[in-house]
Amino acid sequence: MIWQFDLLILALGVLCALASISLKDLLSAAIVFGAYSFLMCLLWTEMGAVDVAFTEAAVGAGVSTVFFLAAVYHTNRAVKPRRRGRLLHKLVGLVTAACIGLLLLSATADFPTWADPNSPASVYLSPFYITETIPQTAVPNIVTAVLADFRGFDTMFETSVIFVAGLAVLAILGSYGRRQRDYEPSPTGQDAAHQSSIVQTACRVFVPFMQLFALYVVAHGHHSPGGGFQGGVILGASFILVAISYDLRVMQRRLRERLAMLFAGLGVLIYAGIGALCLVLGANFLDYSILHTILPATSPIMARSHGMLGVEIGVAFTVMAIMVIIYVNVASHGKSDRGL
Amino acid sequence: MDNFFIAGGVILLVLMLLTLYRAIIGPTAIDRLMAVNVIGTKTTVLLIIIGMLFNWVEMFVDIALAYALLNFIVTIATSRYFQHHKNLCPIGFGIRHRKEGARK
Amino acid sequence: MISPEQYPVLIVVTPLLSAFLINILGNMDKRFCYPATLLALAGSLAAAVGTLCRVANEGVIHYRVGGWPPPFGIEYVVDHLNALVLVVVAGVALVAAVASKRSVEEEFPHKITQFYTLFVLLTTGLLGMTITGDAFNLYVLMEIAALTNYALIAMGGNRALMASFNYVVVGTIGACFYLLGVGHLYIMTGSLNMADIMTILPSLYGTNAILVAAILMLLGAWIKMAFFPLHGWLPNAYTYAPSATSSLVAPLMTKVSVYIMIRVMFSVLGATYVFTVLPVKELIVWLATAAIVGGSLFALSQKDFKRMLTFLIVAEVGYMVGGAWLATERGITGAILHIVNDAVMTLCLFLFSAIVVYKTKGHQLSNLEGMFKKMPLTMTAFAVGALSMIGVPPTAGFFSKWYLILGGIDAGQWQFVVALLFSSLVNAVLFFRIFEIAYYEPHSDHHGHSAPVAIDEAPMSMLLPLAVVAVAIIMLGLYSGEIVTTFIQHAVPAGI
Amino acid sequence: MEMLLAKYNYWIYVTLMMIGIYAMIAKCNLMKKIIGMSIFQTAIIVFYVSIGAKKGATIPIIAHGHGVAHEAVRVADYVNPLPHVLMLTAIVVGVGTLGVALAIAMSIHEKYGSLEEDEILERQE
Repeated sequence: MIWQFDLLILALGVLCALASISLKDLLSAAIVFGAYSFLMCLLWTEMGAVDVAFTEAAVGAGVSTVFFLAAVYHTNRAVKPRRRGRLLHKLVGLVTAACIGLLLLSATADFPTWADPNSPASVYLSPFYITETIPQTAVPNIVTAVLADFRGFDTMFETSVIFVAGLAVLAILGSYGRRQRDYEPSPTGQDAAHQSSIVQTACRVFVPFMQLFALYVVAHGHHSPGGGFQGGVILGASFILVAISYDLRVMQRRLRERLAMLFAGLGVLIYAGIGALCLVLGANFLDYSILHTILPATSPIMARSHGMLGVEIGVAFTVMAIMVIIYVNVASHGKSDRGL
Repeated sequence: MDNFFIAGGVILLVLMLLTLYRAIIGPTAIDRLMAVNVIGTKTTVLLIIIGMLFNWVEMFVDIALAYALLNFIVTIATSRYFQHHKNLCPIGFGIRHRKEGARK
Repeated sequence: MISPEQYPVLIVVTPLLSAFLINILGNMDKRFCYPATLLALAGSLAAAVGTLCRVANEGVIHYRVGGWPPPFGIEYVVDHLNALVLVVVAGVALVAAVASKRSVEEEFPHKITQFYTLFVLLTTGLLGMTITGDAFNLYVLMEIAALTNYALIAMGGNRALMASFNYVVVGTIGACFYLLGVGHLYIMTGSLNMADIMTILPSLYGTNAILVAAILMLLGAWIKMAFFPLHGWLPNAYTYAPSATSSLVAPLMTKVSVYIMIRVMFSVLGATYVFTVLPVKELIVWLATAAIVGGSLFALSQKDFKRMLTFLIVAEVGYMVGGAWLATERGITGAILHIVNDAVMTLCLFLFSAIVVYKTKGHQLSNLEGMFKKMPLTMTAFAVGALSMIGVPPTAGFFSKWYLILGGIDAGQWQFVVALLFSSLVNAVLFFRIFEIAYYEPHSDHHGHSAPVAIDEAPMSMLLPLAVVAVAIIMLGLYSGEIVTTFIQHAVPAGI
Repeated sequence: MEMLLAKYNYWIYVTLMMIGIYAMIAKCNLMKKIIGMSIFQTAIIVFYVSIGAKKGATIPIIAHGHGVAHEAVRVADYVNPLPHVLMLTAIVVGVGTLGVALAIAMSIHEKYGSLEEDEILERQE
């Protein structure tokens, strides 16, 4: 924690939040919201939450703002000025916000001071995680160890949440399962051939490095910030980049929607399957240490480490596929023909 | 040395505030886009500075790298938007609403 | 093979694993989806029943996920309360799945795969919420249930979209309030395990932060269950949802939220805190009274059959919340018994409404005309559900209402007792009006003599589940004494 | 200064949360509601991450490697990793909700040609 940064970043964050809800132009609101997410990433880094910051970096810069832009592209950009009758809503909103605010503020009086090393949260459970991570799992990144092993069950459902989100977007918007519609050329003639060749060349050079980096992030999650989720988002973002710089169809030639859905299901199956394998081998669900009986030349502790790597790969699969699916459906309004 | 980095970071953050002015007020969406891009670049630098302050910069390089890799996707996406909808600055789209009648 | 030790986790993992398999199989051939769904839910039900038997014999079961000891890892706790709820959730989901076949094929033939995957995942979420002993794990599963729910409702198209969007906004607020409440508990106690929090909490009872945590968690649960002043999202969402969705969601979503409220009250905050330290007992019973009266009155004013049922749900939520906050043994027993009974009763009514929608393409009261002649069996089964909602003795609804009334008398909360009686009266009026419409009114013939109506029963896949549910309602009524003595008695916290 | 800083983070999280709630209730435009929802969720993440902060501690990755001598891990040296894990999950849930909400909003726009709540309700009649 660095309090000088903390103070400034939080102040800037509040400004950004206020601006993004009061701007009348949704495109600008989405862009300013992107700035808000940069600031949040900085805030979390400064408080030492590097993994959270990494996730926010990948999500905020890579996908969520693009989702917003794509949604604005297919709907209205302008927020209509209110003619009448919103006063009551504003009043209700203000009163509710004020009530909740006062309620929460009254609780802060009992909280331990910020960053107090003797707060209950710091002395009760976390010492176990900090001291036992290396002896029990041989993974230096404590967050990865807690994420994938101590509380691995949460993470399995977190991956399922992502899977559900992708499936939900498909179910609401998608034409998936129907015959793919014929490709309609854009009325303005803006398709792959009309893109700037500077952008296309740059992206063509860039995307392999991005994917390589993403694989590194997945594989090196045990030793540095990162892991399946962050790597998966970056992988997904690389496909989104192809779709934006060329055309949705060019991207879909690399990763078909059907294949992406298969990957998504497969990813969670890898995760839950490793858990179920432990069950079949006679241990509790997700107790990776039993895997040493089938993995050659490992101790139970190293088996935990390998088990975590396995589930991280599963997470990366799902997240990558689902980010692509959400983008394809939101950007093409479910038609999967041409994107943003 | 820490004080030097803290001072540098604070200066960058104050500059970010100035950029944010353009991002919030900026008459056209392109102004905002540029401003947010600059904020993104500053973020990359600040991440490294925070890494220096934690005395463990190699752990922070990955995050900064992710930003460097991903930061421009939004820019390209927005440019695509303008390629299709060629209205950079519809009138009446500030934080304040002027001239409502002039809109289409 | 897998030992009974592992049953608790199998309840959740079986549907979870199958959901992804269903999705992969369904992409190859849609015909796999329906049998695979039934198989998955049946497996889950079997595990739930196995767990129930173990709980009845051995008492509370603890299961360590990942093998880590409780406050550090995630723990599953199956006690007398949630063993019962688990069986109900798995059973209702299975019956709803059996009945869904025709309506799904009719309403969205292109999205069968997505529908069944989401259906099974929703069930997973609800089961996981019920079984977990970890406050944060509950939040994650709550979000799974919520996201699938939004999607399943939005699949109804048209007006369901706006209803679903409102549900997204309100549901997110609810889930975030719960998460914030957990955060407040975490910052004060440093723990996330429910049982662990409860042992640490007594020394902190006086603090504002715990008070705020309690308010936030309860608010979150109330928003999710559509408790009276916060019920705005429910009627539209459930009315416009596709009928296959509403027959799963309507019986379970609110009931599981009520279960969560009871879990938060008795297993996280502790009965002493909730009933003696918090000064809100009376207020909440009054609110519940308002919910019952308001829900009944709104239901009375509806012309739309399905919408009427949704307002009845609002009233029924009032029953359970009021019962739990009566703070008497019989009141709490009634509330828990009503979770079970009401899930089955609501399932019966919504299965019937699915048949009505399937047969007549609408859910207005006028669509019901002449139903007794056309589908005698269906209407008989529906009549059982309706009588149970009214509270006629041999059916299940009577017994839980009886306990609630006794609890109200014990607590001296007469307004609640009056509201219960009033609601029974309103239900009687409502359902006898429906019987009248369905029985007497001829099929659009104004000349005094009605043409002979051919019997046109609902398809077997919809009729059979409805019949099973009707029988279940009577069985639950007959065996309610056993249920109370074997399970619910142990679930009521001691010292009330 | 220290007094101001002692609870500063908690005050700001409350402010962000109020902004989010206000946008979700008072704003008429569906996109604005979605932005409000995201702000609301980040506010909670700020709260949790603030719980995890610890004075004088470094990031929750245990120093290791060839150059570093293996010695006992001191708890005071590392920030509390548990809130970080929880918030990773919350961010993921946030993205999921965002995607679903945007998809529903786009379907609504396709159906009713508007993103303004009151216009949609008018057109539903």
